[in-house]
Amino acid sequence: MPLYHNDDQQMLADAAQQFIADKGSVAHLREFRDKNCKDGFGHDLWREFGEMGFNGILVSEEEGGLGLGHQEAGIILKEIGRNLTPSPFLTTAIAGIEALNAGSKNLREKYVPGILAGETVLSLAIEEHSKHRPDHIAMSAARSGNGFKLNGAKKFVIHGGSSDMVIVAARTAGGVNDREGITLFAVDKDVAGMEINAVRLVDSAVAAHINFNDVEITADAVIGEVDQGADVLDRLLRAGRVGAAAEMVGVGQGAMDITVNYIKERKQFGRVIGEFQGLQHRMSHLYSEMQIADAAVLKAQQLLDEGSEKAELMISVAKAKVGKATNLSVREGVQMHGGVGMTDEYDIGLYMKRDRALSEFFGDASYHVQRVAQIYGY
Amino acid sequence: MPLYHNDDQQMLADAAQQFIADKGSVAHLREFRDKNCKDGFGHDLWREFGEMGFNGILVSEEEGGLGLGHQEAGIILKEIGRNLTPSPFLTTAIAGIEALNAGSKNLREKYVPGILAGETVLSLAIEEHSKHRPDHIAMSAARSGNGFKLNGAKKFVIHGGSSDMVIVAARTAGGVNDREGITLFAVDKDVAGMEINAVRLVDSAVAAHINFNDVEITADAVIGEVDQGADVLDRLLRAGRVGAAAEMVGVGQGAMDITVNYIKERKQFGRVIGEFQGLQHRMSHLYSEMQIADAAVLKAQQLLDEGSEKAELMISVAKAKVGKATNLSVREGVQMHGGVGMTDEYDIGLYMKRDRALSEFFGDASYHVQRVAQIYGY
Amino acid sequence: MSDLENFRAETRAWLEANCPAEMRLPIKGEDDMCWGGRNFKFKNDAQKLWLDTMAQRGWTVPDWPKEYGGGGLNPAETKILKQEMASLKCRSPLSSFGIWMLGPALLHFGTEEQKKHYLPQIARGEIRWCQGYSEPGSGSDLVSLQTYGEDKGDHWVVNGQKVWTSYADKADWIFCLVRTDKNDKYKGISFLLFDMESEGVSTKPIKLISGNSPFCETFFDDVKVPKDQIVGELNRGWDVAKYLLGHEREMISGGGLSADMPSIGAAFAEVAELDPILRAEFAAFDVETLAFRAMSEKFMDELKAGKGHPAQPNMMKYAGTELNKKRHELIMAAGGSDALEWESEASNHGAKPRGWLRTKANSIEGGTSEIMLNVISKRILDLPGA
Amino acid sequence: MSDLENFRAETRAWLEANCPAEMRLPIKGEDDMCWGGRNFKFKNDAQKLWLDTMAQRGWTVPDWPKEYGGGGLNPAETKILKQEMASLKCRSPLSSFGIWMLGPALLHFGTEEQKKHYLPQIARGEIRWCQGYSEPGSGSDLVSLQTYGEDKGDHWVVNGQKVWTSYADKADWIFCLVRTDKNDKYKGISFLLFDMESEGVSTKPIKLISGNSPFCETFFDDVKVPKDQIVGELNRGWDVAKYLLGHEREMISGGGLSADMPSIGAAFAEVAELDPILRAEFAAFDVETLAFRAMSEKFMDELKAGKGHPAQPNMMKYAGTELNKKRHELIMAAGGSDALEWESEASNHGAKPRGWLRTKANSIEGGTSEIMLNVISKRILDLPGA
Repeated sequence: MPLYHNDDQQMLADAAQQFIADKGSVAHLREFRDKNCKDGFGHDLWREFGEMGFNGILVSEEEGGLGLGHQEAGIILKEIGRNLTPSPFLTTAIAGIEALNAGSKNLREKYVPGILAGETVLSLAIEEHSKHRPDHIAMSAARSGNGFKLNGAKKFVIHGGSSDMVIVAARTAGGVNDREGITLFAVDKDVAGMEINAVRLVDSAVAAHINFNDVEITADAVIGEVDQGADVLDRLLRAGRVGAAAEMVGVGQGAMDITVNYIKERKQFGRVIGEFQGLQHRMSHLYSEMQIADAAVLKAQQLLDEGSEKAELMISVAKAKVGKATNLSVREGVQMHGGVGMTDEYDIGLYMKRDRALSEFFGDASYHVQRVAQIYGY
Repeated sequence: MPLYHNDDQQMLADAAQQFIADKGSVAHLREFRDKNCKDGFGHDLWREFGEMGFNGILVSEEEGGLGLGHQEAGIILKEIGRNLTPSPFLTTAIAGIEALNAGSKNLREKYVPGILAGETVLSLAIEEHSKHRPDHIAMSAARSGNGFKLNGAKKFVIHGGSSDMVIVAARTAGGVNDREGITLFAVDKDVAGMEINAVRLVDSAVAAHINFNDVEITADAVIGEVDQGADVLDRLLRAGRVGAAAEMVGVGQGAMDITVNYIKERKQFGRVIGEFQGLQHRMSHLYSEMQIADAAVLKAQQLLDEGSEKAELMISVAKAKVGKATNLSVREGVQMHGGVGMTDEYDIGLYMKRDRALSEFFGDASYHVQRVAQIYGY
Repeated sequence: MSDLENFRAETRAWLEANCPAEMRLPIKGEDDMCWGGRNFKFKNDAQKLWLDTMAQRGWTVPDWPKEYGGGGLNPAETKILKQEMASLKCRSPLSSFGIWMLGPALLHFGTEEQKKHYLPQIARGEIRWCQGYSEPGSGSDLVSLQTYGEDKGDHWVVNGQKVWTSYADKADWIFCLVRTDKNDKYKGISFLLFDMESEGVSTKPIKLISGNSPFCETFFDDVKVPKDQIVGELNRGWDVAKYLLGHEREMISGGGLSADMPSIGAAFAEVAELDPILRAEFAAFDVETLAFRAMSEKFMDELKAGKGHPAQPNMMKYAGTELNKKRHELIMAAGGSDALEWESEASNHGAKPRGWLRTKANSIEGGTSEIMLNVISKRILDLPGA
Repeated sequence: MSDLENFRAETRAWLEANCPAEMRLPIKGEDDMCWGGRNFKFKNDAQKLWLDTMAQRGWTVPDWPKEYGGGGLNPAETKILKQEMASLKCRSPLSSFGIWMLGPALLHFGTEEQKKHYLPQIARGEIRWCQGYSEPGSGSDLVSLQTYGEDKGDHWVVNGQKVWTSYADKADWIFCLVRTDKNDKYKGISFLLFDMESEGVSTKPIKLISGNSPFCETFFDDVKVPKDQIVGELNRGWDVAKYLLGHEREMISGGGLSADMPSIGAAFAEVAELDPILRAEFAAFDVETLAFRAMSEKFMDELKAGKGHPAQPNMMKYAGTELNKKRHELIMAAGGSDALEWESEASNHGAKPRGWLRTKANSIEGGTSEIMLNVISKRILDLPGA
């Protein structure tokens, strides 16, 4: 398969570009931020995502979705990134759906229709540390009657305060670092004993700390097999990582584009500052970095769609590379904007904030560089 | 003490600058290289170093030296670096002398006068690996009669083929990684069982691989105490590391200077290329890096001269920082010279080669960055 | 005991006796500092007492002459006072652009009358100053400023707009660059002082990406400025501004150093243990930090001795601000998702991300990194056309 | 089985049957490759046999038309041939600037006579070519070249000097940019071909920092060049050169990729274990390598499909060459003192340091990194004045 978008993908990209620029622009983010919206995103837009069919990209056609793959998911995410659209798309329609795709038909019947319609929102309770450590799970899920009793704490649960269902990674057996003994659960929002503390993040998204105090859940809530949740979690992580990387490509490209435009207009010393070679060379270098990051993400998506065993490696390459490139893009962006780049009035600062949040989501560049070394065995 | 050269030091610097530019310029290096000199340096110049008094900088006044310190040593080394002078100064008059300063009066009486006169050359057999690992010593020195019998192999012994005495770190007790049990020996060149294979290095210096096959030496040859050589070795290493760093500052500054001059003359597109802001900003950044590296080296020298316990940390900072800055300087130098930078006719390539050799000598930037982390305990 | 040793002992004893306990607690942020001025609300009695006590002794500006409200200390004594204050953790009694910026310019360029009038008020924290340099059209290109002062005999009438005026909404007076001759780009600028309560002055805070608003847009609409409120000669305000900018860059370049910059790797040892790649970045950064601290020490020592290249502050400003930005990138990385929190109690209302975003201005304000690099190219490396 | 599957099977069988065993061993360096030409000394019989066998089938230039000595394969077949050769480790039968550079230009700009005359000789490896572009005064600024061809009716008389002519001392013919009109910087250049044995041609090898001399200075002293040896129109040689440069950059940018770039960390796992800081650099570099390989794949796929920005080869050239330089810096670091050896047997006569130094030219030859960045600024980012 050639490494560029085919005609169908390009059509999707065109549609997504127009739709999201229209409905989910930076102005949309500012609106939700400034009214201090407690959810951090707009439910109306989420329903419109559903109407556009975006939410069914990773859902099979039999179940009412489009039956497409991560390349198509990435097309939507890139536009979300480019416009800084606040949206539960990544947690719900990408990472969440991928976990459910590994779960029972019952679970899918319960949640998927709502997701397709843009009614249901999922969140992911997979982190117990401030840094990404999905293989370190202390939270316990003890057998209790026919079900389980959850105890422990999760953090960095994006949309955790406004989701209808939380996917929770807990331990049904083994020690904190064991792969065996992890189980994933679909926990509904109104269950007793779940204490949710929502906090606003730097990029205006809202995440939650969730404490589970003897939360009782039935065996139906298990996603996949008991004790074998690591496979499901890996599937969720692959989708989430490559998805976050795609969104970051959009953030980096968006930041670069507004910066290029700015330096074409801003005058100093009687010249447009984009004429200065010092800035030109830096922008050209940035362009090169963003192109490479974009290609790495596309390759990772393709390998994942193909079910290649190399996908794991390339996903970490993609998240690491785009982490560095997009960080460069927002730093150069603010610096080249000069004083106005520091003001809330200009958008570039918002790109810097989103970059920071996305870089931590599903593991930062350091984490994935380390992972590449581990996969290579050194 | 203020962190700049005092008047005496400035006078020494002026004298050294003139003398070394005159007698030990890059033309001098080319001469010795092109005639394929087996020693890799000139004995006449070494004697002149002696006459100038340079070789006695770290030797006490009672013993005929100047009784000065590492700041003064660094002044000479910086000029050696700036001119790429091939010289046994660092191994002999700095690192070697520092080891002898921890040894017996007998040993000093045996070797120091020759060093002061520029007759004697020392080399250092402290490496057994291709990367700097002075704390990993496998070479054995077994008790044998009143003396010791050396067995093992050393490498990267600069001037090892032309030195009158080799300082050898060997193990009289303990395992390869033990601090206790290391002993340093002064081994004369003509001793039986020492097999020396000299190899020319990228920078035209000549180093040796030395195999020790039942080399018999007397107890007089021990520098310091038996089994307690680690302290002597540390002293040698501190002097060698900060000395190599000082030499590298000279290499980096020299490379920068010729590059600045070149871009002021070379024309392209009808303009001197030094007018292009793309190059200007890179040169200014390099200037800043070299200034900081220079200050770090000076600080390390001062702390070492003061006997501060912070010297160890700052020496590693200095070697690491100058390693990065000088590497940047030679890389930028070759690139900005363009095609001619690739030719042997221009000097900038010689700076790149010397930088490479010096960066490995006494541990490269990675080694010393790691050491900083270790000293800080993380 | 030498005189200096005596001075140190006495100073320490005096500080111990006179510095209120509250004024020896760490400062929590800019809001927690004493800025002085007509409308300043002291956080507590201790803050006012400490300002008054120190001002009375001339120690808000220890190295200024006594006749202008200073302490009359020589450089060695001034250094000892700073060391003793640091060692006892005494807060600075007064944070003031008057002290940091205008004062040195007045001492150098002011008339005797101006010095006697303004300096003691600055020393006592009675006037809070702001700086009117930048304009919307003139960022790095300061001399392109458009604010115009029309000559009306005994006064000028000033019209125009400034931007990035720090705390203009809280300041009492402004020192301001105003064009007084439209024909010469450099030699047509004058350095004027005037009251922010003058008719025709208005301010509008600028909201920053950190969520704070320390800067304003400031508008002048027919503002009358008496002729005796000029510092330096008519149309030679650029000389004063350059003097001040140099001072500011020294201050900014020195800024990172006086502050303690401990090992970032040691501070985040737990993260370093889990993440060997980040650990390597920490270690590389510790090397950069320690090397830069050596450079700062060298720079300061050379400055005191009148050595060093006069354009060196530009290099220090460049290197120091880029380093500080990198430092905060690493602090954010070390903090992980905790450091993303913007409003929570646990995050002290987003102290880390707000502090991180604040540092992005380091390499813009007081001369951008690009301008610093230009200056190095031109004045130190002597590159053509720089 | 589809046609392509058939083709693959047949090709593989043919290669297995016809590629001599010696020609399936790894190449040790440029000296070990087959460069062809009048004076080429084959390393062994296998090398000659392999060239002849492949040339006979048209597979030294598989995608050229059959009438010009090519294989007449379509892009899909060409790719399969390359894949099968790679998988069987068959060496390229012929390394040739004629194939890489002049051939594509002749196919595009040459007359039918020229194509029929030169291309088959190139395909059979009978003429070794060198390129006469750069001059001492014109590095990045190629069009400032001074070599002049004076019009003498049926021929030109060429005088001047070229530099960086690869293997000019071993080449049979040169393709050369010559000024034929002094009044127009761009439109006064012609693209001429001539025999290096012509009277008045002399060469002088340039000694490089790697110790090797693959390049020459080349001097023209009243060299006669017949008029039918021009490619493209008179005074429009710049069009040919630009076409060729674009091709060269594509080749250079593609160069790193076809070559296998395995994990540098895995290759030096022992060093990585001892030095966690270097390990972090290896890992970061592996990320860069794999990301760039994805970019290369994308670039090639887009090229084949006629997609992608026409200036993209400049970006690839920039990124690819900088990456390769960094790779060799890391190889040197991994090698430690062993990699410093310049002449020893153990070091294969300094293969590592010489290879490392050679890579420093990557970002200079074929357009410097700075020129590449300029082109990106101008043609892709559309920045003013770039």
